Amino acid sequence: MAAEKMALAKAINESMRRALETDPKVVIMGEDVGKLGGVFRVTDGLQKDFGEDRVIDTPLAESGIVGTAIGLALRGYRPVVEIQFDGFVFPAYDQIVTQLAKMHARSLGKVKLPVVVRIPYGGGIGAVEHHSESPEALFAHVAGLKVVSPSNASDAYWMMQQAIQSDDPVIFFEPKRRYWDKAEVNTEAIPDPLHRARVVREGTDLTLAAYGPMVKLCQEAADAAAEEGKNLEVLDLRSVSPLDFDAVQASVEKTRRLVVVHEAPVFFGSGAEIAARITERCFYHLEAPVLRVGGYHAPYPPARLEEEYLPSLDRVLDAVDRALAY
Amino acid sequence: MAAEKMALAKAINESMRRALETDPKVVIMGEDVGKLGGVFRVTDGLQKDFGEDRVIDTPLAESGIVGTAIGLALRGYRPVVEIQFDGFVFPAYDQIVTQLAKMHARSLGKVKLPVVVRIPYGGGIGAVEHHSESPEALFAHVAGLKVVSPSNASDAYWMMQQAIQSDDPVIFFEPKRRYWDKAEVNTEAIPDPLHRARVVREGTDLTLAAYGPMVKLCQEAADAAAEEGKNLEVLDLRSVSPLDFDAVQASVEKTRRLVVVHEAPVFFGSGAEIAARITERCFYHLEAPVLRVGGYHAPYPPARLEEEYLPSLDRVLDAVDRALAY
Amino acid sequence: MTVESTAARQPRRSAGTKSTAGKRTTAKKPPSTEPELVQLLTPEGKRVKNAEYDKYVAGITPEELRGLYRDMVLTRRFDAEATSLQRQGELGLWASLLGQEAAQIGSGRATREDDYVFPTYREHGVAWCRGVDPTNLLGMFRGVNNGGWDPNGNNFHLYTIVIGSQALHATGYAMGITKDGADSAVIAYFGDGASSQGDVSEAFNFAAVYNAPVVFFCQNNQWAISESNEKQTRVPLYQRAQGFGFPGVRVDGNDVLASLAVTRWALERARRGEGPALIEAWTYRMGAHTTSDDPTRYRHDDERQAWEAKDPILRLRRFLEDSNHADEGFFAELETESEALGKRVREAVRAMQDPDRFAIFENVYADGHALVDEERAQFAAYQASFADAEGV
Amino acid sequence: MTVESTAARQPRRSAGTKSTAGKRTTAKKPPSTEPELVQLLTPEGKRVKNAEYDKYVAGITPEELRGLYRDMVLTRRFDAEATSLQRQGELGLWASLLGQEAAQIGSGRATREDDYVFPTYREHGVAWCRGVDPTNLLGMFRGVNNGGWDPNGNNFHLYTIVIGSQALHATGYAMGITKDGADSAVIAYFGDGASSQGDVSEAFNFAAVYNAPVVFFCQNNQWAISESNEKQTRVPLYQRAQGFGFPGVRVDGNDVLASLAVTRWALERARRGEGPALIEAWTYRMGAHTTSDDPTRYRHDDERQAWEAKDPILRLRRFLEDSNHADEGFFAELETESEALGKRVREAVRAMQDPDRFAIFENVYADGHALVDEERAQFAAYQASFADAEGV
Ligand SMILES: Cc1ncc(C[n+]2csc(CCOP(=O)(O)OP(=O)(O)O)c2C)c(N)n1
Ligand SMILES: Cc1ncc(C[n+]2csc(CCOP(=O)(O)OP(=O)(O)O)c2C)c(N)n1
Ligand SMILES: [Mg+2]
Ligand SMILES: [Mg+2]
Repeated sequence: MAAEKMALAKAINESMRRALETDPKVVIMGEDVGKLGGVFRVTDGLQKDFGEDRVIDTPLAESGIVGTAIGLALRGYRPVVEIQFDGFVFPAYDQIVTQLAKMHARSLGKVKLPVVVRIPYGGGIGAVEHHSESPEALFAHVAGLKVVSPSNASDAYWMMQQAIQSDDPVIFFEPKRRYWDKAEVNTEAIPDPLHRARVVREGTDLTLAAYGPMVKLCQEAADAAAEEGKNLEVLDLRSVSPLDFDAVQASVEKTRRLVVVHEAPVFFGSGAEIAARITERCFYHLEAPVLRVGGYHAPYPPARLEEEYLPSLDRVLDAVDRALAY
Repeated sequence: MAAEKMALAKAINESMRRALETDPKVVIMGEDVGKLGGVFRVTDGLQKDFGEDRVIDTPLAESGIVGTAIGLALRGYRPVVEIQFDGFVFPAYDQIVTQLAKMHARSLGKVKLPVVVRIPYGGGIGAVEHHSESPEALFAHVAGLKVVSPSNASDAYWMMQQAIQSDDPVIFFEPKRRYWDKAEVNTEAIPDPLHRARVVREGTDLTLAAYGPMVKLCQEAADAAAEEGKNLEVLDLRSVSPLDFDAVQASVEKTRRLVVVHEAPVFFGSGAEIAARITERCFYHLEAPVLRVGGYHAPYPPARLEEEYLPSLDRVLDAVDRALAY
Repeated sequence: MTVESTAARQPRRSAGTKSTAGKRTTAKKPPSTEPELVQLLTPEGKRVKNAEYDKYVAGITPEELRGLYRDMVLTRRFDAEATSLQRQGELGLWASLLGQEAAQIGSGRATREDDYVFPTYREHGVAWCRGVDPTNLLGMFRGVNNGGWDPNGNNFHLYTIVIGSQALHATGYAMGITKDGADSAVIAYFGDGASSQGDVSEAFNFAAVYNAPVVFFCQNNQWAISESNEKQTRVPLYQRAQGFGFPGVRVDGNDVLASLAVTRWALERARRGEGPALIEAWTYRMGAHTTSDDPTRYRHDDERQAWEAKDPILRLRRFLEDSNHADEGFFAELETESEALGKRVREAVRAMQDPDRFAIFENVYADGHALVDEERAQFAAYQASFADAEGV
Repeated sequence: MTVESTAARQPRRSAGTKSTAGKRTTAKKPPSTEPELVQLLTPEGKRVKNAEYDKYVAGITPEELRGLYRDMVLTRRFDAEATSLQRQGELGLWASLLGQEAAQIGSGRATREDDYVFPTYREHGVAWCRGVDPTNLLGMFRGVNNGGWDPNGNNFHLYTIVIGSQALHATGYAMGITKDGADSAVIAYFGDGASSQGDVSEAFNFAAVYNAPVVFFCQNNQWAISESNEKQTRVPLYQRAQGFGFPGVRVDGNDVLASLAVTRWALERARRGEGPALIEAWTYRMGAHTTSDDPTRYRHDDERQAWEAKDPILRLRRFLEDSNHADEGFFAELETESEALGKRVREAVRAMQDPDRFAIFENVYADGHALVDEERAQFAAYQASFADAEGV
C-alpha cells in the first residue's frame, strides 16, 4: 500500500500504527482511545492490535495525561497523547507550559521529551461549546514547544511520523472538520521537512497564507478569484512554530500582498506574528498592509452562528479585494 | 491623605484597603495573603484589619483559588485573587479561560463575574525559574478577559480601584520589579479610564510604546536618545486588552515610527498585535516597519543571564536607531 | 499508623493493571461484585428498612410519592423527545439521562428553593425539579446559545461542559453562603469520570477546609463515554471523601426514595454547618453517551439489560401499585400529560429562531471592550456590503 | 454505607472555619493534638519496638547507623553553608532543609540505585543519598542554571518548582517501569502544601488505577510558607491515600530509623507489584521557607523551640552514644569532614562561572528551531556591534 487514497483521520491512524509497529517505545494515551478508537475514531483498531499496554485509556484528567506522559518520556517512552477536543486542553496547560516545554532547557539538554500532544481543533462541525476552538497561538508563544497542523491526509500521515520521531514536544493540531477529506497518501514518499511551508498554488497577485483547516478555504478562494482574473498564490504554512517566514517572505516578495487566514481570533493570533515579521522583512515590497481574516474577539459562538464567525469564502475574498485596492 | 508619595506595592495595598472598606462584598484570596501579607507584602495588614473572612489564606491550589472565586462571584462577591508569581498562574488557566472568561457570554449576560486576578509579573529581580515571566499575551488572546498593567504607583492605585469595580474579569499584571518605586498618589483624583493609554513623554521622531515594567525603561531610553538629539514620544499603554489602538495610531501618525517594548517573548507577543494593527491603520504613515523589542523565544533564563534576555536601554536604542535608519 | 485500604475492590474488567494485579497481597477483603449501597426500594418495588435514612422520608405522603413518579416519567418523556428531535435534525446533539431519573429527581427534590444547584450537562431531571422550563435546556443542544436560562432565576447554574469545573464553583458559592450567614446549601453534580479531574479533588479539599455547605453528588452511571468506571478509580468513589475529611455514602441511584433520603441527610447537615458530604449514586447510563456516541463499540448489551431490571420508574410504579398509592386514573392522566409535554417541547424547539448574527458580539463583556465594538462595526459594514451589492 | 470521617482531627489553630466548626456534630473522635505516628527512636534516643516496621531495619549495623548519622550531619552542614553563601550574596536564594534531615536521609537511603527519585526544591538530603554532588544543587539558586545535573546520572530528577507537578512525572515514570517489566520503584517528594494541588490528587489516582510502583513521600513540615497545614487539609494527610485505594502511613519524620523503615516497606511493596503508598513524614521546617522569607511574621518561636527538642540528629547521636555504636573519634572525624565539605562547597560556588550569554539560546529545542537560530544570530550581531563600537 505505497500510495492509497485515504481520509485525513485514517492517515493519522495509519501513521500511528506504523509508529507502534516500528518503535516499541511509542505508546498512545488518552480518553476513550481504546475500544472506542477515540470520539473521531482516529485511534480505531490500535488497542485491539497493540494491546492495552500500548494504547491506554486514561482516567479523565488532562493534566494527569500529559504529566504521566512526561514521566513515561523520562523513562524512554514516546507517548502520543490525545486531547479529546481543543477546549479541553487547558487543564493540561500547566504541565505543557511549565514542564513539557521547558524540561529540555532546564536540564541543559540532558532530558528529552518526545511527546506528541494531538488536538483535534477548529470549528465548522456544528458542535457545542468548547468543541470548536483554535488555541494554537497559546502554544506558539511558548518556547520549547513545536506547533504544527496538517491540511491534508498526506501531510497528516507524514507530519505525524515526523512529530513522533522528533525529540521535541510537538503540539499536533488536527483540523477536525477535514478528518473525512480524502487524499492520496504515499507511505513510501520522501516527505518535506516538518516545519517547511509549501506553495500549494502558484500565483502572482497576492499571497494567501493558512494552515490546517483554512488551506482548503484559501484554495477555494483562489479558484473563485481566478474567475475574476486575480491570480493568487496559496501557501500552506503547515507549521506554526517554527513558522517558515522564509517561504512567506519569498512569496510576498513576488506577490507584494499578503492575507493570512485562520480560525482563531485575530487579536493576538498567528496572523499578528506573521504580519509583524513579514512587514519587517518585506517593508519595501509590500503594496498593502498584511490583512488578517480570522475569528472575532468573542467566545466561539453557538453552532448556529459559527458560519458567521468563521472565515468564509466571502470574507477571504473581501480581504483580498481590500488588499488589492491599495 | 489625598496625595501621598508611595511605593507601587503600597498603592495597590491602599487601593484594596479602600475597596474592602467601601464594599463589603470585596474579598481577598490567595496563598499567604493573610498574616504574611503576601510574599511581596502587597496585602500587608489587610487580614489583621478586615479579618480572615475577607482576607483568605487559601490552600495551595491555583485552580481551586480561581474556581472558588468564580463561585463566590456567582454568590455576589467581588474576589480579588492573588497568584503568587507569574509562572504559577497556569494551574488556574483552565478556570480562567474556559469559565471566568466565558461565563458572562455563556449566560447571555445574566451572570457577571467581577473577579480580579492579580499577578506579579516580569523579571529583573534575580529570581529562580517561573518567577520572572510575562504571560500577558496568553490572556489577551482570550475574549472575555480584560488585561491591564500599571507602570507607576498612581496608576496602580486607580487601576486597581477600577478593576475591582469592573463587572468583567480583569487580569491585573503587577510589574514586580517596580513594586518599590515610589510616586505621588492622589486618592481623590479623577482617574483616566482604565483602558486608555497615556502619552508620558511627547515627542516627534518615533514612538516608544510599552506597559508595566517597560515604561520606565522607555522613558530612560527617550532621555538617552534626547541627548543624541532624538525626540521620542513615550506611550504608556496601560491596558493590553482592550488595547488603545487609537492612541497608538494618533502618536504614530505624528511620529511615523513605532517601537514596541515588552519583556514577554516577541514571538506571538503583544508587539505582534500592535505591529499588525498599526501597520494596517497607518500604512501610509509609517516610514519604517514597527519594530519589537522583547524576550527571545526561549524559556526565561537563569538570573545571571536575565539582563541579556530582557530589553535593556541599549537594545531599545538599537531598535530606535534601526527604525530611524529607514 | 498504616491505613490499609479496607474497601471492597470493584471487579477489574479491564486488563489495564492485569499484569500486576495478581501480585497484590494487601487487599483485606476479597473483591465483591455488588457494592453495598443505601436502598429503600428494591428493584421489585419493596420498601426495605434502613435505620439511618428512613427518617428522612418518614413523613412522605402518597401524593409526594406520586409527584416523584410524575417527575421521573415526565423527565424521561422530555428526554426521549429530545433524543428524537436530535434524530430529526432539530438538535445538533443530545445527552440523554435515560436510566438516571431516580438519582436526579430524588436529589433534585431534596433541594430547597434557596439552595443552589451546579449541574453537568446531563441534569435534565434536576433542572425539572428546579422549575427550569425544559425547552430552555435545548438551546445549547440546538446550537442557538451556550446556556439558555438565568441561573439565578431558579438557582440552577448553567450546564458546564468542561468536566469537573463546576465542583469548584459550587464550593466557592457555598463559601459565600457561609460568609452571608445563610442556612442554605449547594449541590454539585458530576459523573464518575469527572472524579478523576484535579478540580474535583481541589473542590473536595476547599470544601473540607472551609467546612462549606456543599453536597457533592456523583452519578456513577458506570461509564465515562467508553471507559468503565474501574478505569477511573481503584476503589468505590464514595470513599474518596473520607481522605479529605468528610463523609461519603453510596446510594442506589435507581431508587428515588433512597436518593431523596440520602440527599436530604446531606443537605440538612450542610445547612446545619456540618460541612460537605459526597453522595455516589450508583446508576446506569442506559443510552449512548450522547447522540454522537455508539456504545456497541465498547459495551455488551447484556449489561444494559441487567440494569433494565432495576429501572427507576418501574420500581416506583410497582411500589405505588402494591401500596395502592396510585390508581389507573393517575397513570392514564400522566400519560396524557406526558404526551402534551412532548408536543410542547417539539413545537417549542421547532419554533426556536436562530440568533441574530450580531449576537456573536453581545455579552462578550459586561462593561464593553473597544475591540469588540470595532469588530462589530466592521462586521456590520461587511454585511452591509452584500446588501449594497444585492441592491437592497 | 456512610463512611464517617473517623480520623482524629488536627487542632485548628486558624480561625478560617471558626464560625462553623463548633456546630459540627459528626466527628466521632475528639480532636487530639499529637497524631499517631510510626516511631522507632524517641526524641531521647531510645529505641522503641514496632511490630510492623521493626523488620525493615532489623539487620541494620552500627556502621550503617553511623552512616545515617554522617549523612544527616553533612547534609545539615551543606545546608548551613548554602544559607550563609546566600547571605554573602553568592546565591540568590536558598531553601533550607533544616529540621528535615531524618525524613530525607531515611527515605533517601531506602532507595535502591535503580529506583528513580522526583524531588521538590528542598530535597538536598535525598540528593546527597543519591550521590548528586551537592555543589550541583546550587547552580539554580545562584542563578547560573535552572537545573544543574543529569537526572539520569543518579536517577535523581531535577528540582521542580511548580508545586506538585512532579507527582505526575513520577507516576508516569513508574507506569513505564511496569511496562518494562522492571522491579524498581519511584519515590516522589512533595510538601504538605503541595497536597492541595489537583496534580497531586490526579497522580494518586493514576498511580492507583495503574497500580504503579510509586511511593509518595510527603514531608509535612507543618508550613507552606506562611500557611500552617490545617489551612491545607481538614484531616491528617496520610489518610488521603485511602480514598484513592492505597495505604497511607504517618511516620515520625524526625526519626531517621522510622523514616528508613517505612520507606523500605513502601518501596518493597511497590517493587513487588503491590502498587503505590503514601508516606506522610511528620516533621518541621526549622528555618524560614527560603532565605527570602521572614517567619516571625506568621509563627511563634516557641513552636520552633518545641521541635528543637525533637531534633533528628541529636536523637540519633544519643542513640549511638547510649548504645556505644560511635565513639568520640567518629564524631571528631565527622566534624573535620563537615568543615571540609563546607569549604569545598564554598569554594566551588565562588568559582562558579556565569554562563555564556549565548546559553540563552541553547537547549530550547533538541532538534533546533528556525526562530531560535534567527534570534541567536541577531543577538550575536547586536553584541558584535558593541565590539565594533569599542573598536575591538
Ligand atoms: C475537561 C474535559 N475533558 C474531556 C471532555 C470530553 N467529555 C465529555 S463527557 C466525557 C465523559 C464524562 O464522564 P462522566 O463524568 O462519567 O459523566 P457522564 O457523561 O457519564 O454523565 C468526556 C471525556 C470534557 N467535556 N471536558
Ligand atoms: C504552583 C505553585 N504555586 C505557588 C508556588 C509558590 N510557592 C513556592 S513554595 C510554596 C509553599 C510550598 O509548601 P509545601 O508544599 O508545604 O513545601 P515546603 O516549602 O514546606 O517544603 C509556595 C506557595 C509554587 N512554587 N508553585
Ligand atoms: Mg459517567
Ligand atoms: Mg511544607
